[in-house]
Amino acid sequence: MEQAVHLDGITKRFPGVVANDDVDLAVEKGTVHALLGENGAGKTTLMNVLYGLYQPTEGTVNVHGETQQFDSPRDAIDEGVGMIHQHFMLVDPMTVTENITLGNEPRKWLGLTVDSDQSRKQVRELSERYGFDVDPDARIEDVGVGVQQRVEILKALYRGADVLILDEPTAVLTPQEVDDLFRVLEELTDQGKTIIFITHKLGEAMEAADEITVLREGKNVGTVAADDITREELAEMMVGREVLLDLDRDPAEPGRSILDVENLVVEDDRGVNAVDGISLEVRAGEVLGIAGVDGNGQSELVEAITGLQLPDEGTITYDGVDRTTDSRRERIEAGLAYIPEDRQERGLVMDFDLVENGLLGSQHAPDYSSKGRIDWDYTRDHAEEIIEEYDVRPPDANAHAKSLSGGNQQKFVVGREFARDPRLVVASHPTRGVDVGSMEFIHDQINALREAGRAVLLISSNLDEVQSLSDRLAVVYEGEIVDIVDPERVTEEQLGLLMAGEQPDAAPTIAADGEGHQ
Amino acid sequence: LGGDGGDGGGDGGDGGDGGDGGDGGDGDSGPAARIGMVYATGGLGDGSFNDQAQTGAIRAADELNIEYDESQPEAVQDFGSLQQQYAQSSNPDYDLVCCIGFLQADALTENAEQYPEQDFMIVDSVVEADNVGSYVFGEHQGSFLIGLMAAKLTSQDFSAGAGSTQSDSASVGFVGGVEGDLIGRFEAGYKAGVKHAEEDVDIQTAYVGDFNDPSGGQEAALSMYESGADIVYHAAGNTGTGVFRAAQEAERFAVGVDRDQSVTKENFSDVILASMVKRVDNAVYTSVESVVNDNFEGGAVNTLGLEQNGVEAVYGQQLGSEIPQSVKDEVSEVRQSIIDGDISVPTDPENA
Amino acid sequence: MSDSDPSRNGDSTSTPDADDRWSQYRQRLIRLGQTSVGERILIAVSALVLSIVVGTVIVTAAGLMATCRSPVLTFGSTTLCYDPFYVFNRLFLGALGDPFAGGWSPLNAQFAATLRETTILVFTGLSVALAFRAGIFNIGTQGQLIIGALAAALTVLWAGSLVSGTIALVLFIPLGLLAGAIGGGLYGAIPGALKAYADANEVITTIMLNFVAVRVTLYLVRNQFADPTSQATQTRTLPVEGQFPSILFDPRTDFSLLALLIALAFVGGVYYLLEHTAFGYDLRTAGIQPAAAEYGGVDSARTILTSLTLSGALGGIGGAVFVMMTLGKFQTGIPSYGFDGITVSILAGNNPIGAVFAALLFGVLKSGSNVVAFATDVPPQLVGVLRGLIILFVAMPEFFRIIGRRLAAREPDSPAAATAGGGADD
Amino acid sequence: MTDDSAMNRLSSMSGRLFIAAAAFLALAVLAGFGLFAPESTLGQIFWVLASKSTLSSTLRLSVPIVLAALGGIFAEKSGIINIGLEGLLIIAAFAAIFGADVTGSLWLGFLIGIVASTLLAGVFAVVCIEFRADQIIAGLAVWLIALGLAPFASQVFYGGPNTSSVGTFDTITVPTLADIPFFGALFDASPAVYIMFLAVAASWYVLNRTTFGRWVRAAGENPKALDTAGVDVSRVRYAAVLLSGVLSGMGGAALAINIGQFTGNGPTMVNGKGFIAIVAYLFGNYNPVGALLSTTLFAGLDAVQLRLQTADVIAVPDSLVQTIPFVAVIVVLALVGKTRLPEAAGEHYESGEE
Ligand SMILES: Nc1ncnc2c1ncn2[C@@H]1O[C@H](COP(=O)(O)OP(=O)(O)OP(=O)(O)O)[C@@H](O)[C@H]1O
Ligand SMILES: Nc1ncnc2c1ncn2[C@@H]1O[C@H](COP(=O)(O)OP(=O)(O)OP(=O)(O)O)[C@@H](O)[C@H]1O
Ligand SMILES: [Mg+2]
Ligand SMILES: [Mg+2]
Repeated sequence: MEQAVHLDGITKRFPGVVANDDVDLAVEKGTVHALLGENGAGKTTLMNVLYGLYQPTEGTVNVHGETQQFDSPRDAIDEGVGMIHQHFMLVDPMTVTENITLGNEPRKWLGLTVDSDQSRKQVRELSERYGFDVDPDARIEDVGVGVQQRVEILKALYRGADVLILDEPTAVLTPQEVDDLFRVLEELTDQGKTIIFITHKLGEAMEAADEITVLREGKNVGTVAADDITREELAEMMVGREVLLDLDRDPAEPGRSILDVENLVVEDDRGVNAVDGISLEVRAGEVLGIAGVDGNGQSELVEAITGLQLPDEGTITYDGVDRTTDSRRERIEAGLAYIPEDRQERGLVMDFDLVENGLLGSQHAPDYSSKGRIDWDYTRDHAEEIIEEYDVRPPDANAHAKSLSGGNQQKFVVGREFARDPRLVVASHPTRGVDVGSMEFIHDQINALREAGRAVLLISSNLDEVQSLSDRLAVVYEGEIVDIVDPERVTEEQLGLLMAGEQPDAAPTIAADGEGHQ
Repeated sequence: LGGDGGDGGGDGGDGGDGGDGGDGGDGDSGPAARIGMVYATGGLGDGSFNDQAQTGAIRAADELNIEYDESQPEAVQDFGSLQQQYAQSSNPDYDLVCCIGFLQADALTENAEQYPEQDFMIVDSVVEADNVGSYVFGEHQGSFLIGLMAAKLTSQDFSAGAGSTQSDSASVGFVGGVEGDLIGRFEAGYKAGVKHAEEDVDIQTAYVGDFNDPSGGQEAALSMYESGADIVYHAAGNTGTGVFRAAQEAERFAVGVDRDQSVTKENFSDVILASMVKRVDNAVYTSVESVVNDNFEGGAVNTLGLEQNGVEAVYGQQLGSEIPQSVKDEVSEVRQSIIDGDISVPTDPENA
Repeated sequence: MSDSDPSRNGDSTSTPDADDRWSQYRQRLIRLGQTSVGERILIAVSALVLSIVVGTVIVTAAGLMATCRSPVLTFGSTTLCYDPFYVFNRLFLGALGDPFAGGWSPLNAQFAATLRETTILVFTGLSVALAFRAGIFNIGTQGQLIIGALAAALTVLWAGSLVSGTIALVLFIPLGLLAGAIGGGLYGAIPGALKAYADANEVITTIMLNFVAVRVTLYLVRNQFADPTSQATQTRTLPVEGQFPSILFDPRTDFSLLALLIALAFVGGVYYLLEHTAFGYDLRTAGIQPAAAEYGGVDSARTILTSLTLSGALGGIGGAVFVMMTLGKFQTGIPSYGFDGITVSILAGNNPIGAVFAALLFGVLKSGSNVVAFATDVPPQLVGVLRGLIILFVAMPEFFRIIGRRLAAREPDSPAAATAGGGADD
Repeated sequence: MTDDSAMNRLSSMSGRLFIAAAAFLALAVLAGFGLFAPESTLGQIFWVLASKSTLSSTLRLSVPIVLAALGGIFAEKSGIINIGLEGLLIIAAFAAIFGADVTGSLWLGFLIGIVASTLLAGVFAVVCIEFRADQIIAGLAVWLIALGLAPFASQVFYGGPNTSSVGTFDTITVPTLADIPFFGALFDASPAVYIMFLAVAASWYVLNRTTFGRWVRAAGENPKALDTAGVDVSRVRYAAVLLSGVLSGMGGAALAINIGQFTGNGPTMVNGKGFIAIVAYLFGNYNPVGALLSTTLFAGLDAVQLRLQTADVIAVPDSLVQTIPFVAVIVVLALVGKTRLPEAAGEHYESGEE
C-alpha cells in the first residue's frame, strides 16, 4: 500500500530539550494512525513538524512519496496536510461558513465581494458528503466543542487535505461525540483520507486506529497494529514500566454530610434553567461521581457549588453551614478545593510563574500571608513541593505556566488544590489531557483523599474514570439528576440510556442519601 | 555639520548663548539695550498678544538699536524659571525682561523681589514692585466702541464686502474662548456698548471653552448668525478663525481682536468690519524706549485705555471705508466721552 | 500565545549557538517580567541615541529650510539656522544644569526644575501603572489630578483660615496630600464603579471625565473660590505652611526635596503593594487573567473599583503636590501631567520602580526644552518631536533586538545606526 | 463560554434599545412642549434640537471624528490598536493646507493631507508589526510626533504655528431637498459631509461583505486562524493600518479645509478629536454605522450645547453647559454597558509561532 506520510529520522531540538529524537514514522494511505505517549513525549512537536509549523533540526518529511520542505503550514496545506490543533483555530464571532471558507472565499462581482450563497452551498455539500451535521450559519461562539471540532475538520477538507492530523481530538468530547468523531474518521478513511491522531486514551487508540505508534522521551519506541496489543502492554510501552489500570479500593465508609445541595436551580446566560432542581449530598469519605453528556448543567452546577455563580433557587450547605450566597473566597476558606474544567482559563494564570500560581486561591490564607503581606519564601517552598510531589515537568518553579505542556499544567493545578487539605473537593475533568502515568497518580490522590475522610464531587466525561473512582454515580440530564446508581454494577448500556434521559430497566439505583447499597 | 561652537556668533562656550535675534545686528558698538521676552503660554504665532508683543520688540530693535532674546514657555510653572534665567544672566546682561500675559504675575511678584536690580515689565496685570512696570489695557473701553458700532450697523441695512445685515432683526453676538476675568472685560464692554447704542438689540454670547478650537468657534458663530446675528465679535484666539469663516459662510460680519485681523488674516478681510486692537506692541516699545532713555519707571502702573491709544477700534482695511460716516462719527464721539469720563464702562459682564 | 518563538527566528537568521544563548537569555528575562532591567536600560539608551540621530537629521533639515537672521553656518547661499549639536547639548546637559561646565552643583536651578517635573510625573506614572497592572487603562489620571489639585488647594486654604503656626506647619502638608488623594480617589472611583458595576469601558469614561474635570473646576474656581485680586482664574495663594518647604534647593525653584522623597516613598509603597501584598496579587491577577482571578477568590468588581480609586488617589496626590509645591495655588489650565503619566508608565513597563527613571527622562525633556528655548532659535515644538521619537523608539525593543542579533550573528563590522535609520523609515 | 457572547449581544442590544426608546420618548415630550408651549424652556430646547442649523452643525463637527473613527475601526478590528488617530488628524490637517497652498488646489491639498497621514500610519504600522512595538505607546508616540511636527513645519514654512489661509470647499446644495425642514441639512453641506457618509457606507460594506473585511476581522480575533488559512496576517494588518491612515487623513484634511487654515497652537486645531474618535468607535461597538451614530450624538450635543449658551435657554453657567456632551456619553455608556475588544487586539502576532 501507498505511504501517505513518511517521517524519516526527525530530530527537533529546543533550547535545552530534545523534543523529538531521530523519529521515524510511516503512515499508510487510508488508515487511521494513533500517536501515544506521556505528556511531553514529543507528539505535538512531531506533528507540528509534519504540518510545517516547526522545521526539523534533522530529518526529512515525505508526503505522498515526495520529500517536502515545509516552511509554513501554508506549504503543508498545499500538499494536502491539514492539522486540527487541540486549541481550535477558529474565529469565534464568525459563522461556521465564514470560518471554513476563510482565506479561500468564493467571490463575485469582480472579486470584490464574498459570495455568501456560494460559500454556504459549498459548506453544506461538503458536510453532507462526509455525514457531518453542522449549521453553516451558526456562530462558532454559540456552538459546542464537538461542532467546533467538526468545523475544524471541514476547514481542512475544504482546503483539500488528504492527511488529517488531530491533536488530542477526544479530550474535550463527550462519549457520544467521541463515537460520532470515530464514525466520521471511518467515513474519511473510506474516502481515501489518511488520519493521524494523538491521544492519551488507550482504549480509543485501540478502538479507532489501525496502527499505533508510541513515543517516549522524544523517541519512537515502536509501532504496533492496534489489533495485536493489549492496553496493559501499550501502557507499559508508554511509561516504561508496568501501570495499574484498575484500582483496588476498600469500600466507602461515608461519614457525616459535607456537601448538601437542595433543590438547586441555576440559570445560564440565556435565562434557561441549566440546573433545574438538583439535590445531592456528598459525605465525608466518599466520591460522588457525576456523569452526563456535556452541557447538561454540569458546569453550572459546579460553578454554583464552588461560588463562581450564584444560584437562582435552592441552598448549598457545607458541613452544616448554609453557604448559598457565600463568595468564592469564603468558600475556599471553608475548605473547598476545586479543579476547574478549564485550566488555562481559570486554573492557572498563564503569565505567572509556578510560584505565583501556587498561591492562587490561598493569597489571603494565614500561612501564605499575614496582615496582607505575602510570605514569598513559604509560597515558593509550597510550589516546589507540588512540583516535586506531582512530578511537574520541567521541575522549575520559575517557569511560567504558559510554557508548560497541558498535562503538566493539569498536574500542577491538581497538586495545588489537593494540597489545600480540603474538606470538600470538586474535581471537574481532573485528568483531562494527562498521560496515563500521571492519570494513575491523580487517581491515587483522589482515593487517598477519600480514604482520609474527605468528600469528593467528581465530574468527568471519561466514563471509565467516574465509574472506577466513584462510590455513587449520579447521572444528569437536562439539568436534573435522572438517577443515582452504583458505579460498580451499572453497565455501559444502562449509563448510555440514563445519559440520554431514559430510565433503563434494572438500573442499580441507590438511595439518594447514599445510605448503603441497594 | 562640523561647525559647532566657534562658528555661530562668537560667544560659544558656556551657558547663556543668546542665539537669537541678538547676534544679527552686530554693529560696531554694542546694542543700546538688551531685552528678554518671556511670552505667554500660547507661544508665538497666536495672532494675539504674543505676536503683538513681538512686533513691539522688532520695532524697538529696528528703531532703537536694541537686541532681544525670546522664550516661549510651555506651562505656568516655567514662567518663574525663564524670568530668573534672564534676570540672572550676566553674559549678556538684560536691561529689561518683558513678561507677556497676566499668568506671569505671580511668578514675577516673587522674582521682582529676588532680583531687585533687574527691571521688568508685565503686560495685562499689575505687579506692585519698584522694578516692575505694569501695563494694563482698557479692553472694555475698546470693546464698548465695537459694541456701539455693531449695534448701529445691525439696526440698519448695511452691506459691504462679502456680508450684509438682515433688515428684520437687530442682533449681535460675542464668542469667547475660555471664561475668565480678562475675556469677561471684552464681553462686558461690548455688551455695554451695544446697550448704550440701542437698548433693544439682542446680544448672544457663547464660550467655546477653548482658545484653539476653530471648528467650535465656527459653529458658535454660525448658530448666532442663524438666529439673526449680523455681527459677531470674538475674543477667542485661534478659535476666532472659525468665527471669521462662519461670517463668510453666513455672509455676515465679524470683528477681530488684539490685532488688525483684516490685515493679519487677509483672507477674511471681506467680512471683518473692524478689530479691537490692543497695542501690546506699544507697551513693549514704550517700556524699551524708557529703558534706552534711562527713564524706566519702576512701580508705575500704565493703564493703556482709549486715551493712551492702548486700545483702539480699528476699521477693517477693506470694509472700513464702507462703514457709514454717521456710525464712525458716533464712535468717535463716544470714544471721547469715555476718555472724558462721561461714560464709565463696566468690566464685569454681570454688570453690563 | 507566547510572544516569540526563538527557534524560528534562530533557524532563519543566526547560528544555533547564538540562538541558544539568546533563547536562554530570553527565558531568563521572561521570568523577570517582560524584560530585564538591564535590557530595558540598554534599549532605552539605544532608543535615546537613535532618536538623537533622527532628531539631528530633522533639526538639520529644518535648519536648512528655515530662514533666519543669524545662521549658525553659511555655505554659499545655503544657511543652517539651527545647530543640532547645540540643541541636544542644551536639551540634556542644560536640563541637568551643565554638569561638565565646572562649579556644578546638583542644587542648581535647572536641575531643580527637572526634578520638580519628575516628582509630579512619578505620581502620575504610578497612577497609570497601578491601574494598568489591574488591567485598566486609566486615561483619566489627568482629570483625577485636576480634581485632587483643587481639593488640596481648597482644603489647605480652608484649614489656613482656621489655624496657623506650628500646628499648621505639621498638619497642612499631610492634610493637603490627603485631600488630593481623596479628591482624586473619588474621581477615579466614578469610572471604577461604572466599569465594575455597569461594564462601562473605562477608556471612554475617563476621557470624558477629563473634559468634565476641566470645566467643573473652571466653574468652581471662577464662581466660588476665585482670588479676587488676580486676573487669572485661580484660588488664593496657600498659606506658607501649606506649601512644601524647599530643602537644600533654592526656594525660587519651586522644587521641594521633601516632595520628591514622598514620591519615592510612594514608589516603594506601590511596589510593595503590587509585589508583596495579597491585595496586590489580587490586583495583578485580575489585570492579567480575570477568569483565573475570580477562580482564585478575587472579587473582580471590588478590585476594579479599588484599583481605579487608588490610581485616582495617586493622580490626586500628584495634583496636590503640583499645587503645594509648584504653583502655591490652584489655577485652571493644569499642564498635561496625567497624559505624560501614560507614557511614563508604559515606558517603564508599568513597573513602579521603572517609573522613576521614565519620569526622570521626561523631567529632563520638559525642563531641557525650556533651556533649548532659551538658548536657541529652534521652535519649541521640535522638542516635542524629539520626545515623540524617543517614545517611539523605546516602544520597539524588538528593533534593537533584531539589530543586536544581527550584530551578534555577523562579525560586528556594519554600523547599526545606519541600518537603523533606514529600517525605521521604510 | 458559548452562551456568554450571545448573551452579551442580547444585553447590549437591550441596553441600546432601551436608550433608543428613552431618547424617543424624551423627544416626543420635548416636541409636545415645542408645539404647545414653544416659549417654555423645554419648548425652546425642542426648537434648538429640531433646527436645520443644529443638524448642519452636527454634521460638520462629526466629519473629522467619524472619519478618524472609521480608521480606528479598521486598525483595531485587524488587531492593531491605533491610539494615534489624533496624530494622523493633525498631520493631515497641516499637510492638506500646505498642499493646497503650494498647489493652489484644495482637492490636491486634500489628497496631500491623506498621503501625509497614510505615511505616518505606515511608520506606525512598521513599528508595530515589524518591530513589535507596544501599540499603545507607539500610538502615543505618533500623536506626540505629529503634535510637534505639524506646528514645527508650519513654523518653518509660515513663520508661525498657524499657516496662512487657503480657501474652503463650497457647499453642495441639492435643490428642493435642501429646503426640507431639519433634514434639509443633509442636502446642503460641504463635500466633506458627503464624503463622510460615503466613507461610512463603504467601510461597512468592506468590513462585512468583502474578503478583505473578513480577513481584517479574523486578523483581530484570531490571527492564527487566518494565518493557518493561508492569509498573511501582517499584510492584512498593514493594509488595515494604512487604511486607517487614509480615513483619518480625509478627516484631518476636511477639518482644516473647512476652516481654510491650520492652527497649530497648543493641542492644535484638532484639539482632541482623535481621542473622541476612539470613544466614538468603542461606543459604536466597532460598527461604522454605530460610530457615525455615536459621533452624531456627541457632536449633536455639542452643537446643542453652544445653542443653549447663545440662546440663554437655561440658566446654568457656560462652563457647566459645556459638559453636557461628555456627561451624556458617560450616562449613555453606563446604560449600554460593555464593548468587546477584538480578541487579539493589541497583541503582536508572529506567523509560525508555537
Ligand atoms: N517551542 C518550544 N520551545 C521549547 N520547548 C518546547 C517547545 N515546544 C515543545 N517543547 C518541549 O518539547 C517537549 C515535547 O513537547 P510536546 O508538546 O511535543 O509534547 P506532547 O507529547 O505533545 O505532550 P502532551 O501530551 O502534554 O501534549 C516538551 O519537553 C516541551 O517542553
Ligand atoms: N515559548 C515556549 N517556551 C518553551 N516551551 C514552549 C513554549 N511554547 C510552547 N512550549 C511547549 O510547547 C508545547 C506545545 O504547546 P501546546 O500549547 O500545544 O500544548 P499541548 O501540549 O498541546 O497541551 P495539551 O496538553 O493541552 O495538549 C508544550 O509542551 C510547551 O511546553
Ligand atoms: Mg501535545
Ligand atoms: Mg497535550
